[in-house]
Amino acid sequence: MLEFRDVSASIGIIGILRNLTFRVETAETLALIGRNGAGKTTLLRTIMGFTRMQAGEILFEGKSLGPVAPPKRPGLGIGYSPEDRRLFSAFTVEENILLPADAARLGPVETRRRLDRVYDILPELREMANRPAGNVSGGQGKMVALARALMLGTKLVMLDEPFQGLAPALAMRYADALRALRDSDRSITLVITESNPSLLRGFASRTLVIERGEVSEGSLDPERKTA
Amino acid sequence: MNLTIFLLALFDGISYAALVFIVALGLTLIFGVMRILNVAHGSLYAIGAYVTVSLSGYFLALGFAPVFAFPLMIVSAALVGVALGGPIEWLLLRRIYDKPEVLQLLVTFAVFMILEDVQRLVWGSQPYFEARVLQALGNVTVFGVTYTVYQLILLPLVATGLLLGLRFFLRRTVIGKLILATTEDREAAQSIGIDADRVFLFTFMVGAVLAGLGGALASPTTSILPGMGADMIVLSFAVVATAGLGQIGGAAVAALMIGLGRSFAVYVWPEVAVLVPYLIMVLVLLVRPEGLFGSPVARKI
Amino acid sequence: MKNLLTTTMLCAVLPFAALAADKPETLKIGMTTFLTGPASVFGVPARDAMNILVENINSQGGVNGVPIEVTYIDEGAGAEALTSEFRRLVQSGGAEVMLASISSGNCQTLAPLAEDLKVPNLMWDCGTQRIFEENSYDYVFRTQGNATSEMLAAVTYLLKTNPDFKTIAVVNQDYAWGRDSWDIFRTALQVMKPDVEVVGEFFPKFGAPDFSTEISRLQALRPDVILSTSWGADLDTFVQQAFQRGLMNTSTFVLPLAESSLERLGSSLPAGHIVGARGDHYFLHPERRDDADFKSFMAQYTEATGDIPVYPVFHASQAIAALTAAYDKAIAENGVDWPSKEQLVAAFEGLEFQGLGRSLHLREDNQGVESQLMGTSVQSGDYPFATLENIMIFDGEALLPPLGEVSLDWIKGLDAGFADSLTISTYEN
Amino acid sequence: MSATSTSGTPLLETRDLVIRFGGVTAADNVSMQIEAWRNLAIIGPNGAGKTTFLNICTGWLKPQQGKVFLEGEDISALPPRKIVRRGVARAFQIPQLFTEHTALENLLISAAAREGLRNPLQSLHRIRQRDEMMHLLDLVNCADVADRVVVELSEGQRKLIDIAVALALKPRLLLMDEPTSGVASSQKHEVMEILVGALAEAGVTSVFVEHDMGIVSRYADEVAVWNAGNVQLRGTPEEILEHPDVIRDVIGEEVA
Amino acid sequence: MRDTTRHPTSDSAKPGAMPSIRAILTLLGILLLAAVPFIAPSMQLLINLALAKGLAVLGVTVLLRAGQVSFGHALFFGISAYVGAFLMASLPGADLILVLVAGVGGAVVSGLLVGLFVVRYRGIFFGMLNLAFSMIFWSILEKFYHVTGGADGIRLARPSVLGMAMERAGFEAVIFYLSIVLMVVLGWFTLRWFASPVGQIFQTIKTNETRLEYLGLSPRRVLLSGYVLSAALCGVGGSLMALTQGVVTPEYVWWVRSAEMVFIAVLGGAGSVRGAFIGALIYEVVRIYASAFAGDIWQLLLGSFLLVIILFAPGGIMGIADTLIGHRKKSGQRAATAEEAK
Repeated sequence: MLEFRDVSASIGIIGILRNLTFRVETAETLALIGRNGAGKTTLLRTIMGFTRMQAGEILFEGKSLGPVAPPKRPGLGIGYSPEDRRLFSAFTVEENILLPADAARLGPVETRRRLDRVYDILPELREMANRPAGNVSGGQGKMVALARALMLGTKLVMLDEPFQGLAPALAMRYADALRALRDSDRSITLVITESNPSLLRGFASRTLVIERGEVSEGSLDPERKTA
Repeated sequence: MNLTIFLLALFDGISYAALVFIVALGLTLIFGVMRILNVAHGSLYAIGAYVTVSLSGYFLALGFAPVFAFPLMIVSAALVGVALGGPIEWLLLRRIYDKPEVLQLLVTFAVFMILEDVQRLVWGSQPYFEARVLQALGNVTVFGVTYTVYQLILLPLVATGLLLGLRFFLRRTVIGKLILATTEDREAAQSIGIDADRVFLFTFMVGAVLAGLGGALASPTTSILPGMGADMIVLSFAVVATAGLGQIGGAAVAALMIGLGRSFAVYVWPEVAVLVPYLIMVLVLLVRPEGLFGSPVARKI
Repeated sequence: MKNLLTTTMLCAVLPFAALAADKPETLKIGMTTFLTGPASVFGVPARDAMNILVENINSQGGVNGVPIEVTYIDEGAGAEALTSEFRRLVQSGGAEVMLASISSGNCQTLAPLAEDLKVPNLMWDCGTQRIFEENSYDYVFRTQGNATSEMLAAVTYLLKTNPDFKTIAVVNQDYAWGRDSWDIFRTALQVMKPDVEVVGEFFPKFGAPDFSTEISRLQALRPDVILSTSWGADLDTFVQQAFQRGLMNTSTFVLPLAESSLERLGSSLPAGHIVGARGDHYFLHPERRDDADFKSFMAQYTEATGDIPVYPVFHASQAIAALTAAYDKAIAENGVDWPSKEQLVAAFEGLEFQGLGRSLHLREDNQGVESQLMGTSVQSGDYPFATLENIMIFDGEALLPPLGEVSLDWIKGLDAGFADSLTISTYEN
Repeated sequence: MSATSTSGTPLLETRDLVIRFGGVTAADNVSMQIEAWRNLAIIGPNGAGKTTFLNICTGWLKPQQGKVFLEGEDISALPPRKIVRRGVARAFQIPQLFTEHTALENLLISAAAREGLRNPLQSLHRIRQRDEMMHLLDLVNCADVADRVVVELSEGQRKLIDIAVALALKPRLLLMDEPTSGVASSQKHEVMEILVGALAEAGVTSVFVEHDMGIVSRYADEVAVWNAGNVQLRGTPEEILEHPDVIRDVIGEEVA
Repeated sequence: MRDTTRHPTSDSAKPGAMPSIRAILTLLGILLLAAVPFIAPSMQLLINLALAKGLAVLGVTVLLRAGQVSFGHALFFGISAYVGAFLMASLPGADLILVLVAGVGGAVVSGLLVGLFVVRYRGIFFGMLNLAFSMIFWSILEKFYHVTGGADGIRLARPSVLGMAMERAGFEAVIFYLSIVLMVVLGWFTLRWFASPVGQIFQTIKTNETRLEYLGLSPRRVLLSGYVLSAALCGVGGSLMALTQGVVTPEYVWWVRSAEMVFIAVLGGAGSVRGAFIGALIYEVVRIYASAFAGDIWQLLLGSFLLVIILFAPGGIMGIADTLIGHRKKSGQRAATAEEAK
């Protein structure tokens, strides 16, 4: 459903992605692992259109994303949760979750349906629906960002370093939510970047390692015993 | 100073503040959303006035009633927003959002310089005055002092209406919410499907319309001439900075402070009237660096 | 046919012309004027007038056969641009005479520069009386009156037409002209009518867009007379706002520069207010309006610009008249084809010349002696704006302090009898 | 450089620190003593107040109640720069570097700041401490990128340079916020190895916030467990990492 | 606030062939300027005014290096000029050196006082507050007419030079060469200062004040040091301008003049020392000729010129020049990176 063909991208003059070619199939859960600075975030941002491509083509469901302006991409069914949450602090938690629906001009019925689905997956958000988004903790913020991405992300959900900065207990709760998502919709495609692969063990269906702007198939086997 | 004089100074201050506020409103809206301090705002104000004078001069000469100038003011403001605001954002500002603040400011400064000459090329150097609409509304006499209904009643009403309307628009409508979200985080807004480019274009056009409307509303009260925008821009900068950049309600308070400060100065100590806006700005910022209503930016580490 | 004739004549004349080595191809002059900024309400009409005047002179053969070529410098472009361009024109642009300037500040900057560069400079519009009172110049001349003569005429006219007023307030622009003119006016008023009380002095900033607060204050003060020497948009705005709020019904306005705003003010200047023109400048000048040259120029000007001429147009005409008169005089006196710089400067001594108004002459201190015209506004219906009635034209000589005296000191020594000592011509309209 | 703390006065001591943001209590009566010559690790769940504690200790945040003492001197009211001048340096979770300067220049500036600024015409590159700074860069394994501008460097390299900049101040106490986050897991131990060595060599006491229990158990002399704005437990790594509360609240069952 | 160019430690100190081309061009430029009174005497005044303005622009350039932009630096330009004028009025025949020292001293003192206040602010607020201060001073100059001469300003009589009274021509030559000497000395000093630890630390205001604070330094004091330097440079420019013009007016302090200084700094190449002077020269020439040959639209021409520079050559004239002489600035690459790697 998502295909990279010879994609190169750079920030300033520094090349970040070099001739990437790979495919992600529908319903896959792809773990994108690699060290910091390897290009994981850039890869996701390139899909969203925030980093300009120098060469190549990204296909989403067989159609090139090139001509699609960045703000139109979420409308295709792509949800994106950035690494640093980036909630809108002027709004409440629920308003944050609803904003993508406003932007996409979904009708009230459809909006309600999607909101209920989000609350089913992340029930704890129901309780904090009316809290100002600026007032939630970092971990809770990650949950809200996930919920927000799910509003439009009906086909592809991309999560950038979802576990970073989460205490292990909270990280597990987050992983549970992802499993709930998985269970609620078998056809959804997930792309998750992570620098600590152990957190995705047993969850990702496939692993790509990104190193120096190039990808290779990998695995989530522990590289080193840590505890 | 007795009560009569106090009230007179109050009335003068309020009607002056109303006009300044309308202009400052557009400036602070644009800054709040786009983080651009638009020096050309003053030119848009001037052109709004010129267009109003030209249009109402033409239509009134055809025999229309003076109140017909009111719809013409709105038409002029809309023209300024669409015909100037739109292209400025679309052709120039859009290319420099990722550039340093200095360059953004200088681009608007360059536009200001260009528009100053454009005004002179189009309308010449002679001042215009077109006040029939103001005269049509008549006068009121308070304590033996005659005020025009236009300045004493209409302008403050319009200013209040715009303030409430804009607040409602931003907080209660979908477009308003999308603007607020884009204001806070442009890229995050794009990532949830908000077309930030369109939001910016729209916001800038609304800001330009407000500048034009300020000029249109000012036109019956003052001479329209080249250079009128330069003074207004400095004054509305002072209002906006005193209030806190991007603070819409705050701009109303700051405009009142500056308007009242100025009118009281004329009654008490006319020699300092011209200093008042800057003194207020410096004193306020001395105590509250982020402006009266601005909130300090917490530096995260 | 006419062209052929001219060409033939030129061919005939040219060999002789070539013999007179210093006769130039063109007489280059530079003129500083406001093309931008608020004072362009004066500068642009003056430039337009100058173009017409020069064209007229050139079409009649120029100055002793030499056509005049004017280069304009924008006073609105700032002092650096002004001074460097002034120098460039003199030092490498070949300008023989400079006409500078409108702004008194610029006159004070450029007069010493002209003196150092030894270029004849005609101060064609600036009003400050200080220049010749504080310094003496060999190369700098003023082809019109100055603030002293203008203000004394205004005070006298006010006293003659409104002998009984008790209180006065002033609203002047906050810069040298506004302050200086008020100093002269007040000083003269104090000696000529000591019982008048000054109830308010306002100096809103130059270019102020709003006088509402001042007007409220004036309505509370209710002075008999309100003086404003403002001009341009400031005057327009002040008068319009005062008119809108009925202030003009309760006080008599004295507006010594309002002649330049008559057309723009339209119906907002009601009858009964005193209007001056910085000299005897008025498109319906009672002594000149039937003169053929005057009429043809008015027609030319209105055709070219769509406006009626205002006083800077008259000032431009006086400057160019003085220039051509000086050349003609120098050529005649010295019997040369073209005067040297010294001959030209000498010719300016005591020069008599006539522009669109009455004839003028230069005093020994290089100050021009110019008649002053004052009148009272009336909405006669002949024009869509106010015209003047009860016009007085004051002979200029007596309005200036004697040579070597400083205006303010001289005025302090005057008394109530001064008004009666003046030579005044009165006209119904 | 010696950092001996005599007569039993702790190097850094806090008494009853309280700070609240909105409704959240980020520091709840924190009283803590940090002894010289030790490496203290701070662990705890997100939002427990660990970074806030470092912010208070360095004067970045002013406590609403309580005091901070450096070798007995009350530094609660001092701004960060004055605390730094007393020998407390800090490295950050997000590296705080001069992004338009090179790695070496960042260190040179640090050295110049330490030495005071005198001659306005001497080039920064010619200051006496240049060799010393090159050595420090070498120590954190970044000598090869000395002349690269910081924006071009990887997150991991920036973390290391951030620490080196702090070390260049020759502090007595170094506070570090997640020194190995952003460093690839394969290199974390290598980095810590170098770092702990350098600290020992310079005689620097360190406090570091860390999520990686492997790092904590290996490099900390002592561990403080933070929860809900206060120290919940304190002890040796062995004691702490076995503690059931810690396992439940911090480490999580899976890893255990 | 970020800047388009990341400035090298020193404009000239890098080894290699290309900088030497730069050095030669710089030297040639200075010699060419020095020859102006002989080869193009009618340009002398214009160039002198441009040099005076260039020194003021250099002051603005200093602040740009810290990422700060002042829309009120004409304040110091004007203060220095007025100090000179008042001095000459109260001490007729005072010496040129005294006028210059007093003027710059006035600028430094006022820079310190205003600086103590404005260094608490950054970005737009910094710019606006500077604007407010300059407007207050401007209003005072206009308002206290009997002291300051109001809008017409006051004359600055020609001072003596080392005790000698001078004619206009001789005096202008002195001022002209003095301007060139000051340009070279102060330009060199500023370059060295940028490269020095103080100057380098000053420039970190642009990128990370948190780290600065954690190096034990006060960002405000650091900014203040550069602020006073910038005020002093503006003061030198203001004094030279006043001496050249022989008159000072409130227009010296008007906000458009401050904006013009920023304009020239960006035109020349924001942050570049040579750019400040080259920008000022080009600006003055364009402005004079535009106002002479297109009197009605000189603002339009200048505005368009500025737009073209910002949109198509953000490195300013120095950026274009570097491209032309093949001086590939590594810093340019750094800048692009800094720009986008947020």
